[in-house]
Amino acid sequence: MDTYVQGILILAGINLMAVLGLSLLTGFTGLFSFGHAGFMAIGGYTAATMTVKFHWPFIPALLMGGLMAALLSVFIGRLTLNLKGDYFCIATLGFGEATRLILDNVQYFGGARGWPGIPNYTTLTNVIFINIIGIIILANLIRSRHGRNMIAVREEELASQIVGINVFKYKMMSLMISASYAGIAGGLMAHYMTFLQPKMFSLIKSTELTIIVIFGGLGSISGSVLGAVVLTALPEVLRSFASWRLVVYGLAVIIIMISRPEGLMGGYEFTPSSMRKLFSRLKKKNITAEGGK
Amino acid sequence: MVQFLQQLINGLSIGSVYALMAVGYSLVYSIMNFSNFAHGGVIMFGAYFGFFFLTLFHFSFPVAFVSAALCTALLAVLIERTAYKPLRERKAPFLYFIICAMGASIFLENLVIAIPAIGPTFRTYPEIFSKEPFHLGLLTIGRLDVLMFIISAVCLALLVYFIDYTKVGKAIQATSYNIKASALMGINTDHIIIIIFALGGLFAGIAGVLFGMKYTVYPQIGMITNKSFIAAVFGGLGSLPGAVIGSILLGIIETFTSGYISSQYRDLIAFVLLIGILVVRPSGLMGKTTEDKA
Amino acid sequence: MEILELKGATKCFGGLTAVGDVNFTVPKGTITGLIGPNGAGKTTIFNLITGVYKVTRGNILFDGKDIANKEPYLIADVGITRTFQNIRLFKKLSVYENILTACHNNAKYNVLDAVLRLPQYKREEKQLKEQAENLMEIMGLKDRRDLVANNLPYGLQRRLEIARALALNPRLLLLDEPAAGMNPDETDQLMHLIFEIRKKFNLSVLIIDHHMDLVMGICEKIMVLNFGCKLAEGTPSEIQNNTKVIEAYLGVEG
Amino acid sequence: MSKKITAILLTCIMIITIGMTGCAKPADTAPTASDTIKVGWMGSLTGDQAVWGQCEFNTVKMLFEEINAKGGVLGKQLEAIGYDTKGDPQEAVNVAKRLTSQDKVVAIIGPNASGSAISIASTLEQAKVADIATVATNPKVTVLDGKVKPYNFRVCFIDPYQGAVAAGYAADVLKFKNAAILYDVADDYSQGLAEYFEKTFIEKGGAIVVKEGFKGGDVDFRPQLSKIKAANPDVIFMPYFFKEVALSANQARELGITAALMGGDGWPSDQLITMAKDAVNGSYIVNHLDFDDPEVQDLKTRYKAKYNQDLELNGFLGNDAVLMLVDAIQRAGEVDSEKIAKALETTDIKGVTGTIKIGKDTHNPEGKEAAIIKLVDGKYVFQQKYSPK
Repeated sequence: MDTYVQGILILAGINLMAVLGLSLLTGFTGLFSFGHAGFMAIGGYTAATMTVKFHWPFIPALLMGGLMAALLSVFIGRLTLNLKGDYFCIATLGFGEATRLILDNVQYFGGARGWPGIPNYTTLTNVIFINIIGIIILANLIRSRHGRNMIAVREEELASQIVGINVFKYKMMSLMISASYAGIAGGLMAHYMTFLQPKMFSLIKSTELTIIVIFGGLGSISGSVLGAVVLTALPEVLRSFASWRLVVYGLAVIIIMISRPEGLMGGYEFTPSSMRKLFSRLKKKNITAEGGK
Repeated sequence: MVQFLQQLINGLSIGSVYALMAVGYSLVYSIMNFSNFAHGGVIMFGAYFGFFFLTLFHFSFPVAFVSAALCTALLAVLIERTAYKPLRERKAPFLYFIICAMGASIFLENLVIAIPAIGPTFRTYPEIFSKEPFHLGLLTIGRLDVLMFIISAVCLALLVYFIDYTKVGKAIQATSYNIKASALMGINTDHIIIIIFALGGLFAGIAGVLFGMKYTVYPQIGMITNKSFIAAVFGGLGSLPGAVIGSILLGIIETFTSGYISSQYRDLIAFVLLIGILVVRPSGLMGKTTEDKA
Repeated sequence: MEILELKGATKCFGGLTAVGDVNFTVPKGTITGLIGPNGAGKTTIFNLITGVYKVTRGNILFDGKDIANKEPYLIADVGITRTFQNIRLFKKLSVYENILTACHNNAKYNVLDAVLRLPQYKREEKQLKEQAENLMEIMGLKDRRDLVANNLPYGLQRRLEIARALALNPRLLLLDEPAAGMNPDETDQLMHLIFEIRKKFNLSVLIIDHHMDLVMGICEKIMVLNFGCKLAEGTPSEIQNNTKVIEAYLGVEG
Repeated sequence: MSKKITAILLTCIMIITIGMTGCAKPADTAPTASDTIKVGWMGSLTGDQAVWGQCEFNTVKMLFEEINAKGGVLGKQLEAIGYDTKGDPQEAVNVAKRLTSQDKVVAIIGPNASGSAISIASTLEQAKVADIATVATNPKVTVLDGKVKPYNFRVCFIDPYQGAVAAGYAADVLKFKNAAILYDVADDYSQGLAEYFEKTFIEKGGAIVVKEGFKGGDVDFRPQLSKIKAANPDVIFMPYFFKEVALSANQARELGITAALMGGDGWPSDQLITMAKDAVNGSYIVNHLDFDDPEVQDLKTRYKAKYNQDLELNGFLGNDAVLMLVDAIQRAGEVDSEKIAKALETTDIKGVTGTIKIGKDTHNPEGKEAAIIKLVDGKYVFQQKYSPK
């Protein structure tokens, strides 16, 4: 595999890590965030500080990045989680932009000029490894009472309260886990790019992540995986279109939203049992089709 | 004192630019309950329409002004028909609208860049009004600022009249209060939505032309409209007076932050205020509050 | 012995008093009815009891303890749960998932147990599943196990909502118009079901409904509400013969 | 049900296509590699800096055509493969990887943004392909922590130098005592120049009376300018790009500020003149070259003839990057990316922006003098070559 394809896969993996977190928040808990690039930035700068200034090993540094993002999310969540629908959305948007603007002015991290010389620790192997762990954790969480409670919050907030679910607590838990995933993704990004610049974590990045989650299908982990790979690769496939590339991308987003709003997977999952079901149904269809002849 | 007054004038003038843009956000929000991020792209098109009408077709200024506004109204309706209507019919959650709107704004901005005849260069309006400002003692007020202030005021007054005193306007009010009930009461909500987008587009065109005249025309105008969106949130999304007051307030807060605190952190303070106001009063200064009924 | 007692409960929305100074009790183990014309404030009382609305004045005692103004999920924890007038199921989840979700408080494992699939998770998750299956059995929903809640027939949706409420092992169950939109046959079945679950789960029930046969048929005690105030209270036969109640319902002039 | 299957199929197809583009290309192009020399280009074709990126790429393509018409380099034809970076470092890494591992280019020209140029360093090192940055002026593009990056080069001077030139010229030649700075806080270039201008100006005994910031995308600078006016400086240093320069200069004059304006290589553009001719009259610019130099006229006319547009600053630097590369290929004697990188280290040629003699420890053009330009009645009038003492 040449470095280009490898590079895209690494990027897809980094995006996936952030998207997994966002998927828990958006797909499973029903909260929409436009500030996840902010959490990525926090994670990225923290992890880079740990490896560059304190000479920590890579994995603990990443975890530290995730932790810092989670801590910050507690603060943000306290303030904003009680907001309804798109007001929460707008508040996260404000948070994301504010994070970037602060980083633009922190000369310790190089300010807007960026921070070069971060060691290149991110490899395809460790990205895949971390993603697999991320997926397992998420899948296990979803299929526990805690995950079910989050889904209940998404489906019907009032009814969740009535069956004894502490809605605020589960929203917060979801936001925290989601932010720590984004933080780890930011750390991976820092050690892949070997360079950090606040510009990298703009509103566009947050939007991109949300688009991936919706494209893959809300409430489907396998959808997020597919979405991250396809949508990271799409702009690369379109690369030869030069300046028309983003025109096509914008158009594609609209078309996806209006033609397949449930996303690629539409809430279904690729699991061994679902695959078995799919195949058996396909077989049945074939048999009836043949019988019809 | 001079400094203070000058900053106040600066703030008012910036605020009135935001106000014209914010009205479009609020109009759409009042009916559709989502933040139409494609509005920035439409404003940008308005600026280009005005520019080309003036330079390429040599229209006189009033004609160019009006035709640009009509073109953007058409564009806004077109976007609604192609991008939002299918979602509306499917009763998609508001996020789909927002994502679709963002897709549309990426599309519009890059379309302008990709079309060779327009391209990424920025354009300058021919000088229609003298750039020489009025002087009041030590204070200066730009001619264009005064003009913009007047045009904004007149347009907003017309809009308020339209909404408060015409039949269509009343239907709009009813629809913004409760879209389902209005549909049951025999209001054609589909038409109302078209009218709302046309109005939003009209204001986008006006804002675009005035913006282009005052500053310049370039594909990334949409970026500045984010500020007007914040202004609309300040005032309370969906409320027209809120949008205007929020805009003026934001303009003044911004200038005083630059003038007396730190211009480096000006935008940061705007965002912190945004979060603050959402926490304290989510529906903004003048927004309508709704209580969830079980 | 009362399980629930409202003492001067009042709720105002702005200047409007939706519920004014209501006193009444639900005796332990009984089925109590709450009736009254539309807009009388019946659902508001449910919302006050379950903490959806904050009480403006007054106390709500559950088992002798004040529960007014607690968060809804805490009220659920002390053992009160309800159904809704306009059904509020987890629409996109299956019947089984709806019930399973509501069972959550009967397990104690934490997030770490879940993520690492520790023994406690496995043990308790098994119990939850058994409980959910068991409830489906009792409520006669077993054959619709994997159907998405939104696709259930109306009557079964109501039934599922009750099943979901029972998953909490409540001591007091509030039913908001459980028979709305049902035909006499279904109403009859529902009556039996309510009787049955009361016995099986050792419940007290407070019920709002417009079907007089249902209310009169199963309630041991009825309270009538009009314009947010208590109009009458008593046994079904007392209520049936109460002139004030008849006036309120029939609008007799005079 | 069928919808779901189509969706899954669609995804599979997409993944396969991606895989194909990944694997098939090198095999296709390998046999033709012997008679063409592939050179990569990267820069902004979309986004804020698209004007310059498009001009730069056009220049490179034009020069390659001309060279090819004259028989090419080492008897081989030059081929330019260019991709858009949107000015985004992440995109730049993708582009660098694509150029080096799939298109198998021997060297890369661009990008114009420092952030992009910095972030591709490790990719270049892995692939052993050299990059010649055009207007990436951040010192960290080529040198980091005192160590030179083996595959990063540039044709332009660097931020500290440019900032120092501006400050030195303002203090020593123009004898200004009090300076104000207005800069873009969210832009790396602007932050860099502001920082070094401030440092040098204070060293020279001047005072920075006020330093104000704005954020890229802003169009109204009157709040900051009002404050600057109150501080009454002799000169306002405006290290950002021409669009904002035009707007802020107009607004400064509108507010009655009479101080001289000064800027860096983000200024030169015809757009600036069209929009703010009177406002910027008498301003000073630190530039890479003198636009009226007889030696650059030929390039300007050729470009104008081909694209019917005026050549922007990036075009001149793109031209020099091409000259530098062609020279290196010729001296390397063969089309080998590592040998070309080695040859680039000993570059000593004359380009349109002056003598380009690459320093071995910095990979920057050493001793390249800046051209001071004064704007007089809408014309760029060359003042002198200047380098600070």
